[in-house]
Amino acid sequence: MTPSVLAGLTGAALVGLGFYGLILHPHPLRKLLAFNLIGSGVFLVFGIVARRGAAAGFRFDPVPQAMVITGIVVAFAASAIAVALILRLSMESRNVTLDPEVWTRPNGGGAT
Amino acid sequence: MSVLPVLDVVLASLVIGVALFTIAARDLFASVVGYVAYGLLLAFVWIRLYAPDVALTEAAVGSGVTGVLLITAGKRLGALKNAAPEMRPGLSLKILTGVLAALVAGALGAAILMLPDPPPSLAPEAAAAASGAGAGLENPITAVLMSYRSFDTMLEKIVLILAVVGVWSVGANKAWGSAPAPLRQSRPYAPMVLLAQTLAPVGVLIGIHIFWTGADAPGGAFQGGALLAAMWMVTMMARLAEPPRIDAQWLRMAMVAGPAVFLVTGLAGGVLAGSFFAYPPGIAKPIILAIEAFMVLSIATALPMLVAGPPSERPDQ
Amino acid sequence: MNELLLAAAGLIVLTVAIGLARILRGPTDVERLMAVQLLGTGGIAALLLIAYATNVPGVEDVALGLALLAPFATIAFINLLDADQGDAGV
Amino acid sequence: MTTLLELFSVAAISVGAFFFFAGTVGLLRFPDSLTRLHALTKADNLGLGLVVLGLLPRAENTFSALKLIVIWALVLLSGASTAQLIGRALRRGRK
Repeated sequence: MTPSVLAGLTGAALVGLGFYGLILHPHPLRKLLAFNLIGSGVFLVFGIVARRGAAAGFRFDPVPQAMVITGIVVAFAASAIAVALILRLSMESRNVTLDPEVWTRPNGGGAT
Repeated sequence: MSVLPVLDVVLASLVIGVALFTIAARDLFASVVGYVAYGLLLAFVWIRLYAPDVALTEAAVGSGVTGVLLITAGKRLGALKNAAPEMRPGLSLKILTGVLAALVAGALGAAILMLPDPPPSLAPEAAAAASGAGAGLENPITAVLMSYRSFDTMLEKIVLILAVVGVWSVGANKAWGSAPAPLRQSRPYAPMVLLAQTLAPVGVLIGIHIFWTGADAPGGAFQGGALLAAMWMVTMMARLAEPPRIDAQWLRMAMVAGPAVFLVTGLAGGVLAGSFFAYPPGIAKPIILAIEAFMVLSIATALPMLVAGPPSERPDQ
Repeated sequence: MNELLLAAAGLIVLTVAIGLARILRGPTDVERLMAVQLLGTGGIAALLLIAYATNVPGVEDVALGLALLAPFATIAFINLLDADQGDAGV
Repeated sequence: MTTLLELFSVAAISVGAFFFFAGTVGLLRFPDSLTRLHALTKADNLGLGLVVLGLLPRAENTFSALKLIVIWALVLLSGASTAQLIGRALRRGRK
């Protein structure tokens, strides 16, 4: 197995793990963390596409690699917005949850 | 070269192991610590894929700055002292999700094993962009970012600014214009101050070095800017500096400078060199470096503002 | 000689990886921090060794960036711990 | 490169790797947090330091050599001060 295929399979496993955590964790920040795992797994899969596309004297295909670099920064920006939203949401409800039932329950949350 | 394959397998299993830990850890703190370690390990994987540029970005942004963002958020959430209602998922849901996740991972793995051979590649085009139009950039990644896909890079800077605007706008109405909460609650502590005072100047130098070598060697505006951002955050975390008011004129100018200069140069290229985002032959490299310098400025100011969060009237609660 | 450098790098990565067990076992958060710090330093050493053994350009600069970022997350974690314990400033 | 320098290089790198090994063993086996911190700082300062020392004769030019030394200096600085911070967090946590 070449290093790139190994890295690609690692990426696939990371996507699976992140997917699991994203669905099952009740805590919103943990969901965000799991989401970031999915993101880095996808980047890794993208990275091996870059590694396989070695041509024209390069050891890699620079185009996907450059896109991964911008992708990492954009993923961070998205995480920052998500964090800001989570903080505001929990400040409004005094509750750290995304559970819709907490929001519809009387006295359970929402604006007080 | 019999060591390297073993190293690869060890590295891959470590990455998956630490990722498992971040998902399974009981408390948020442990899982964020795990995530930082995970980012470092991923950086090593990127080195093995011959991508030092990506490795540096992953270590700086993916691991370091994201880790600080999550831990700061955890602190502010913890300050609410109102724990989430326990809603542990039931066993059947766990199994169902596990099967679903395994299916997704399996499908992706199968797709990787069935990738076409020979692989399609845009490397020749990138090579043309690196040497074409008098660019003379030795680093193909920088050539792709600044020449071949320059429009994407500019829009990506705009995304950063939009994200900052988004973060600012979830703050309370009456707090608008004031500064975000400080990154450390209590008074500074001497060793931390010493560390920040020594680290920051050296770090700024290294950040500029990495930006400057980016034209010809791994490095560039993203990595250099991220390091500078990290250094600014170190000074804020040690209370040597406080987050600036969000209506500060210089802050907004600095954040807009990158995409603005990029866009103006692109439009000028449309007039002078014949097409949008074309650089006049001969002086392409100095122009690209000038744009990148402003991009460094924008990244170095935008990332810390994203971590600092929305403006708050009072010092942190 | 290069084989030797790679072997040293492999050894360092392997031991540091075993040290990551501290992340799992804890028992306190501070121990987890230590394991991450060991991973960072060991990673820098391994990167330098690999850089000199394989002549991949730019790996040195990555090591430089890692050295710069090593205390970064640690400071944030320490700030959190201080906040948790109701800091008096000492 | 002379044989003597080569020998020195190999010796320094091996001892450096040994310190990483020792630091890891300490981190895993020592009984309490402060002793573990002690083991960690040894690996940080001496392990990386010796590896850098061993690589110095192999540096291609002064600039790469300088980079190696800067890396070591940075890790020394951050290792020493974060050890202080961690130690303080431990002491306060116990009270």
